[in-house]
Amino acid sequence: MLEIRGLDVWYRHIHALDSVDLSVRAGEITALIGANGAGKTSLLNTISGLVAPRAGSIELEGSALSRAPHRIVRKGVVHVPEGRHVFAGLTVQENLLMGAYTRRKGFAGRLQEMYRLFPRLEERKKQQAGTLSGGEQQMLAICRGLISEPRVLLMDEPSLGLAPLLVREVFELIQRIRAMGITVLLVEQNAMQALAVADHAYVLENGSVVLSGTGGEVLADPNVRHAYLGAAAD
Amino acid sequence: GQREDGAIRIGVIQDLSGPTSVWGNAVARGAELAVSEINAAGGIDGRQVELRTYDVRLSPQEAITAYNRLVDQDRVTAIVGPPISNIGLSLAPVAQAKGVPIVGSFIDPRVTVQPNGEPWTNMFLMQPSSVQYSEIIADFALTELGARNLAVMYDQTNAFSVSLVEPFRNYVNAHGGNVALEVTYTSDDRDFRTQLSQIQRSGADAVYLPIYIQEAVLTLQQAEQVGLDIPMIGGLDFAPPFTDLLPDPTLADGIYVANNYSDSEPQLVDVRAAYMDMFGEEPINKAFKGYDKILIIADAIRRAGSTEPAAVSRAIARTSNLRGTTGILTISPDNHQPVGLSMVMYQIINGEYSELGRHVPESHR
Amino acid sequence: MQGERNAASTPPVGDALAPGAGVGPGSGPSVGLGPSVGLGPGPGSGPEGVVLRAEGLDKHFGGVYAVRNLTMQVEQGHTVSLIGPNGAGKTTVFNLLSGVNPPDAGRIVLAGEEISGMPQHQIARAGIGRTFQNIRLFPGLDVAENVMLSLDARNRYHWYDGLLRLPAFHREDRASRDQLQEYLAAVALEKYAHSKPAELSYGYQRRVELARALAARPRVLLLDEPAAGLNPGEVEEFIELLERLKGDYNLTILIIEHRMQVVMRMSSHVYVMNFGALIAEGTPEQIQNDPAVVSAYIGDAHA
Amino acid sequence: MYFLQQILNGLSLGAVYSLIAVGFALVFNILKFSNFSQGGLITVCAYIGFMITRTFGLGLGATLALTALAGGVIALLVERVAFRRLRRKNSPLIYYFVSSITMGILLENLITIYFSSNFYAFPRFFARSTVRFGPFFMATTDLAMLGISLSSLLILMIVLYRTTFGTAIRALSMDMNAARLMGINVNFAIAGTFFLVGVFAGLGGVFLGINYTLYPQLGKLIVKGFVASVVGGLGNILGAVVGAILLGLLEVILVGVPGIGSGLSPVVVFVILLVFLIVRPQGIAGIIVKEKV
Amino acid sequence: MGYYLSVLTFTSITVVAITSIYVITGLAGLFSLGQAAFMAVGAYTSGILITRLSMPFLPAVVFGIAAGMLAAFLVGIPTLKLRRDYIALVTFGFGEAIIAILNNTANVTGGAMGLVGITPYTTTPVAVGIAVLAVVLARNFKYSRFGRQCIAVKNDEVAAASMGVNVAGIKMMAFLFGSALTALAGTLYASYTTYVEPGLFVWTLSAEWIIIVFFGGVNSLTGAVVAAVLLGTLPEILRATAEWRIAIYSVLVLLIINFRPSGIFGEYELPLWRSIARRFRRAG
Ligand SMILES: Nc1ncnc2c1ncn2[C@@H]1O[C@H](COP(=O)(O)OP(=O)(O)OP(=O)(O)O)[C@@H](O)[C@H]1O
Ligand SMILES: Nc1ncnc2c1ncn2[C@@H]1O[C@H](COP(=O)(O)OP(=O)(O)OP(=O)(O)O)[C@@H](O)[C@H]1O
Ligand SMILES: [Mg+2]
Ligand SMILES: [Mg+2]
Repeated sequence: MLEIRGLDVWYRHIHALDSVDLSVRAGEITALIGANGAGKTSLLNTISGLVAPRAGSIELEGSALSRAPHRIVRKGVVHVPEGRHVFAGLTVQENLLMGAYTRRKGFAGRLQEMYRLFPRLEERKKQQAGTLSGGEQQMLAICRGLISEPRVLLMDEPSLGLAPLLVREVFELIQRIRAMGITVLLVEQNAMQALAVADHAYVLENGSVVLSGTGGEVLADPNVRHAYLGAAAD
Repeated sequence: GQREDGAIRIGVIQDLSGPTSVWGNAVARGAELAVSEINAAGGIDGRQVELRTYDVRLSPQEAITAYNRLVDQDRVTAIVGPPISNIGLSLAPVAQAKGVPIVGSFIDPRVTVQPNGEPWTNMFLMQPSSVQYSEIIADFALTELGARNLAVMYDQTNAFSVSLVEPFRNYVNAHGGNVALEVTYTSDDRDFRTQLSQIQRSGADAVYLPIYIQEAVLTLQQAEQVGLDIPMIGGLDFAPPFTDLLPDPTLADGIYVANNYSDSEPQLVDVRAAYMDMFGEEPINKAFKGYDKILIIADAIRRAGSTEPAAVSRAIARTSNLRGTTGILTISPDNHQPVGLSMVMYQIINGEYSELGRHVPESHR
Repeated sequence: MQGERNAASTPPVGDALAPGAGVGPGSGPSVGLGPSVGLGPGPGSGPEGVVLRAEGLDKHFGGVYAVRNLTMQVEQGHTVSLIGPNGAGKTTVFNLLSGVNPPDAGRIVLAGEEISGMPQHQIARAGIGRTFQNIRLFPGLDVAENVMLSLDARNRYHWYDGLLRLPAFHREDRASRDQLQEYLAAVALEKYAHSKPAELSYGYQRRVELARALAARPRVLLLDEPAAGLNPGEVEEFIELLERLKGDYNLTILIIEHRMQVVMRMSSHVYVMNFGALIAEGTPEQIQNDPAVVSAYIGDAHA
Repeated sequence: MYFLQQILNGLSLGAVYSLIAVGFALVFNILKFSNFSQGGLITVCAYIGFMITRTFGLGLGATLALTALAGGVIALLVERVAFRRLRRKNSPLIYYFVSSITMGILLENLITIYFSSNFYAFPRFFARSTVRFGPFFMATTDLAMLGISLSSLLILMIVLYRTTFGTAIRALSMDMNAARLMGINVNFAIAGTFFLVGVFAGLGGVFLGINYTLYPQLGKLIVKGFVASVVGGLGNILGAVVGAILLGLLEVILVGVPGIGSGLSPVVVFVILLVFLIVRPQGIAGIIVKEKV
Repeated sequence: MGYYLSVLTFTSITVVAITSIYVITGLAGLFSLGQAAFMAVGAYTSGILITRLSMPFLPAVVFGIAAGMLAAFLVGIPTLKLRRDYIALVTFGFGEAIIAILNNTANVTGGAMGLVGITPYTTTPVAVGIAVLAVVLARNFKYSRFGRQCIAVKNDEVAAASMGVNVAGIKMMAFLFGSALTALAGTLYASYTTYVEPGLFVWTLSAEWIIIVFFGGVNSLTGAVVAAVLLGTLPEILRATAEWRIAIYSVLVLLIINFRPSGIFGEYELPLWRSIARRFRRAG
C-alpha cells in the first residue's frame, strides 16, 4: 500500500532519518518501534507532508504521494499526531467535524459511531477540547482521525497518557480498525502490545531501520526484548 | 565656500514624504523651476546653479543631519527651508553655529528671533509671520466683516495652528472685538461636529479657522451637517485647490480666504504656465514660495558678489524691494521677517474665488 | 545565604532532618513550629513525617467537578502515587498543589506552612516542584539554561549585582554553574547542554523537565506522567534513575502515572481517584487487588 | 436633545471605527496578530476607488464593488509577500506583527510617492449629505457605513460559526499543522480570509476617502480599529464592532465635556481603558479560557 | 565632519533606545507601543529642568530617568498583570495620553509649539559613551538570572512561576530597566537637538524601534545594536533617493523578516558578549 524508499530527513544539522526503506501492506497493522529520538515521529511527519524529505520516495499504491498535507489526506492517508494536537478552542464535536473535513457526507452517522466508541467524548461534546484531560484529548485525537474513514491511518503513540484500561481498549480498537479494512502504521512505546497486534514490524535506531519482520519475529528477537521490552517482557 | 568656477550649490530641506509632503514637494518643485529659469538665463554671474534636495519627513532629527550634510558634504551656499516651523525651530541653533543661511516660510516668529530679541543670524522668513498674518485676518474680520464676537477653532497639536491663535486673540481684543469661544481638536481627530455645535451655540458672528487643508475640508462638510452657517475666515490652507477637494464646491460659499498672492497679478502668469509645463500640474501656493525663496537667495548672491554663506546671509538680511511672485519682498534686518507684506483676501462664491483685494491693517503700513 | 548555597551544592545527604535547608526564603520554620501550624488533628496528619498535606480540596470548572473533597498526604522521603482513569482530576490536583489554580475550598499545608492561596512562585519557592503532563520547557533557553532557571530562584544576588557584575554576582553564578553540571549529569544530558528543547525528541525533553524540577530542590516533587512516551525498557531505566536520584537528593515524590510498572515498583502508598474523588488508597498490593480500582482503572485482564 | 444628537454623532464616528475594526478583528481572530498593514491597505483602496470614479465616472455602488474586489486582490498580494513565508517557517506571531507594520509603512509610502504632490477628493455621491430624523441628523455616508459594517459583521459571524469552512478557519487558527492533517488547505483558507479582509478594506477605504478626503496617512485611523478590537475582546468580531461604537461614543462625548475637550480626551480614554481592562479583563465580548495546564 | 558626528550622535541615541526595546520586547516579550512616550518623559523632564531651572546636565538626566521609571512603574502596576495582548494597547493608550498632557500644559512644556532653547549638553563623546554603557548594562542583564527569568516568562508564564519565578515582578523589573534606558535616550535627545515637541514621540516611533529589534534578531542583543546602527544610518545613506528611501527601507525589512525570520543575527551574540556563556560551558 505504502512504499517508502531511501528516505532521508534532515533538520538543519540533525540527520533524523537515514535512507529508510519501509513498506506498509494493505489491510495490515505495521508497527514501528524504537527508542526516544530514533526518528519515528519524523517518519510519520514526512509521510503526511509536514516535513519535507531531502531524498527518497513515498508511493501510495504504486503512484507517488503528493507532498501537500491536504492532498495526502484526500488520498485517504490520515495522521493522528503525537501529543494529540486537538483544536483547543473548538468543542469536541467541532474537532470531530474537522476530522471529517474531507468527507462530510455521512458525518452524523459516523459521529454517533465515535461516541459509541468513547462515551466520555459524548458527555463532553460541547466542552472546549483544550480543557479536556490528557487522556480525553487522546481519545478525541484518535476519533478525529478515524472519522474520515481513512484508508491508511498513521498513529503516533496513541496510547500515550491513557489509563491501562483504555490502553487495552485502544489496542483492541486498532485491531478493529484493521478489521474495517483500514491499513495502520502504528508507532508505539508500548512495544510488547504493539508487536502483539502487529502483522509486520520495523525497529528504528538512530534514523535507520535495524530490524524488520512479522510482529512475532521481532518480538522474539533477543536484542529487541532486551532494549525495548525490559523486565516486563520476562 | 565652494570653488569659484564650479556651479553654485543651493540646498533644499523639505518633507518629501510624511504627512506634509504635498507642501514639501510643491516648495521643492517651485525651487526647481526657479533654478532652471535662472540657469537658462545664464546662471548667477555666469555660474550655473545646482540644487541638492533632501527629504526630512517632518523630523527635526533628520533636518539637523540634512542641514549638516548640506553644509559639510555638499558645501552649499544657502538653503531653501520648509514651511514647517518645528523644523525651523530645531534648525535655528545649528544654523547659528554653522553659518549657512536658511530661507523658509516658517511662520512662528521664534524661528527668526531669539528669546533675547536678536534675530537668529542665519534664519530668514519670506512670508508674513504668524503675528502679521493673524493680525491681517483679525483686522479684516473687524473692519471689513464688522464682526465683533469671534470664535476660533484650531488644532491644539499643531504648532502652525497654535501659533496663529494668540496674536489673533490679542489683536481682536485690542481693537474692540471679543473672542467669544476657542475650541480645539487634535490632529488625529476626524470628527469636529461637537466643536462646531459649540460654536453655533456660542452665538459668534464669525469663526476663524487657522487649520490645515484636510481638516478644513472636514470642517465645511460637517458644518453643513450641523447647520453652522456663519462667516468663516480661513488661512492659507483655504487657498486653491481647496475648493476642488470639497465634494461640492458650493459648500465653501461665504468663506473668506487669505492668500499670499493674487491670481490676477501679472507676475504670476508666466510662472504658473512654466510650472504646469514642467510638472504637469497646477501649482499650489507653496510652489510660488519655493520659487521666491530661490529668487531671494539668487538676489543675495548677486548683491554679495560671493558664494560665501556668511556674505550671502548678510545680503539676505538686506533684501529690499525684490519683486517675487508673492509680492514685493523686503526683509527687515532687525527680525529677519518680511516688512509690509499684505495678504490678498478672497471670498468664495459659487465655488469660485472672488478677489477682494490686498488687505493691510493700519498698524502694518 | 552562604549556608543555603552550600547545602545545595553538596549532595545533601542529611537534608531530611533539616527541611529548611536548600530552599528559598520563608521556607524554614523550625521543626518545633511545624506540626501545629494549621494542621488539624485528623488521622495521619501527624508529626514530622508528613511534609505535604491537602485537606478537603474542591475544584470545579463550570459544571465539571474536577476535584472534590480530596484529602491526601505525603510523608518525608516517600514516593506516593496518584492514579485514576483519564479525566479523573489528577492533573488538577497537581495544579492545586502547585498553585497554578487556586482551590475552591480546602487547605494545603507544606511542612507546617499553609500554602493554599499563596501565589504560584511563592509556592514553588516554599518547596513544591513539578513537571508537566504536556511538556513545558522554555524554547528560548537551551537545556542548560532551562535547568539554570530553577537554580536562579535560589540565587540571592541583587539587580545591581547583576547589572554591574559585582562580586556577589560572580560568586553565586559560579556556584550555580557547578550545580548545573551535577543536575545535567544526573539525567545524562551533559551532551545536550547547549541544544534547544525543540531539537530534542520527546523522551529527552522529559528528562530536561525532570532535571529542571530537581534543580529547584523541592521538598516535594510532583511528577505528572514522567514515564509517558517511554518504552518498557526505558521505563525500567527511568525507574532506576528515579530511585537513584531519590537516594542522592533525598526526594519526596508524588507521582501521577498510568504505567503500572512504575506505580507498583516505586510507591509506598497509592491514592486512586475517579470523578474527582478518592475511591481507594493503600499500598500497591492493596490497590492492585481492590475490585473498585480494578474495574474502574486497571481492568481485570491485568496481571 | 443636544445629548441625543451627540449620541448620533458618536454612532457615526463609531461606524467609521467599526468598519476598520471588523477587518482588524478578523485577522486577529484567525492569525492571532494585530494586522497593522490594514491601515496601508485601506489607504491604497481609497486611492484606487478614487481613480476608478475619476477614470470611469462610476457611481457609488459600482465604485464600492470594484474597489472591494481590488482590495481583495491586493490583500492576497499582501498576504503572499508579508505573511506566507513566515507561516512556512513557523515563525512566532510577533514576526507577523512586525511584518504587518512594515507592510503598512511600505503601502503608505508608495501612495506618497505616486500621489503626494497633490490633494484629491471624491465627488459627492449622495444628493443629501445628511439624513434627518426630526430634529436629529446623521451623515448619509456614516449611515451607509454603519449599515455595511453591521451587515458584514453578520455575514462573517455566519461564515465563521455556522459553516464547516468557517470552523476550519478557526481550527487552523489554533493549530496549523493539525489543521493540515485534517485535510484543510491552510494556504487557501488563509488566502480566503485575507481576500475578505481586503474587501472590507476596500469598502472602508472608499468611505473613509469620501468622509475625510484622500491623503497618504488616511490609514492612521487603523489604531482606532486596534483599540476597538482589543477592547472588544481580542479577535471577537462582534466585540470589536461593539468596542468601535463605544469608542466613537466616548470620544464624541468627551469632546463635549468642559475641561476635557478633544485635547485631554486621550488621557481620559486611557484611564477608562485601564479601569475597564482591570475590571473586565476578557474584553467586552470575550470569555476567559484559562489555559489548561 | 560635523555631519558624520551628528549622524553618529543620533545613532548612539537610537542605540540606547533600541537597547531598551531589546530588554522589554526581546527579553521579556512585552510589546510596548508607547515606549516613545517614556522617551518624551525623559526628554521633557530634563529639558524643563534645564531651561526653566537652569539645572546642570547630570542631575537633569538623573531626574529624567527617575521620571521615566516612575511613569513605567505607574503604568506597569495595573498593566503587567493583564493578559499579554493588552500590554500593547495600554502602553499605546499611555503614549497618546502623555502626548495629550504635553500639548495641554503649554505654559510649562510649550505645547505643540515645542520646548525650545534646551542647552546642548549632549556632545558626540557623551552620546557614544552612554550608548556603550547602555549596551553593556543590557548584556549584563541578559546573562544574569534576571535575563533568564525574562526569557522564561516570555516563553511560558505558568511553567516559569512553577519554577519559582515571580512573573509579575520580573516583568516589572524589565519594564523599569527598559524604560529607564528609554528615558535616558530622551534626555540625550533633548540636549542634542535643543528642541522637543510632543509630535516627535508618537506610537509609530515605538513601532519603528520594534522593527529595528526584529530586523537584527529579537533574540540577539548584538543583532539589535547592529540593526540600530544599520537602520539608523540607512536613511542617511539613502538620502539621495529622497522620497523612495522609506519604501526601500521597508522592502529591506520585509526581505529580512521573510528570508531570515529570526533577524540578521538570529540568536548569535558577539563572542565577547558570550564570554559568560562560554565560561559556563568550560565549567562542565
Ligand atoms: N523540529 C526539529 N528540529 C530539530 N531536530 C528535530 C526536530 N524534530 C525532531 N528532531 C530530532 O530528530 C530526531 C528524531 O526525532 P523524532 O521526534 O522523530 O523521534 P521519535 O522516534 O519520535 O522519538 P520519541 O519516541 O521520543 O517521540 C531526534 O534526534 C530529534 O532531536
Ligand atoms: N481549565 C479547565 N477548564 C474546564 N475543564 C477542565 C479544566 N481543567 C480540567 N478540566 C476537566 O477536569 C477533569 C479532570 O482533568 P485532569 O486533567 O485533572 O484529569 P487527569 O486525571 O489528569 O486525566 P489524564 O490522566 O487523562 O491526564 C477533566 O474532565 C477535564 O476536562
Ligand atoms: Mg515521537
Ligand atoms: Mg493529567
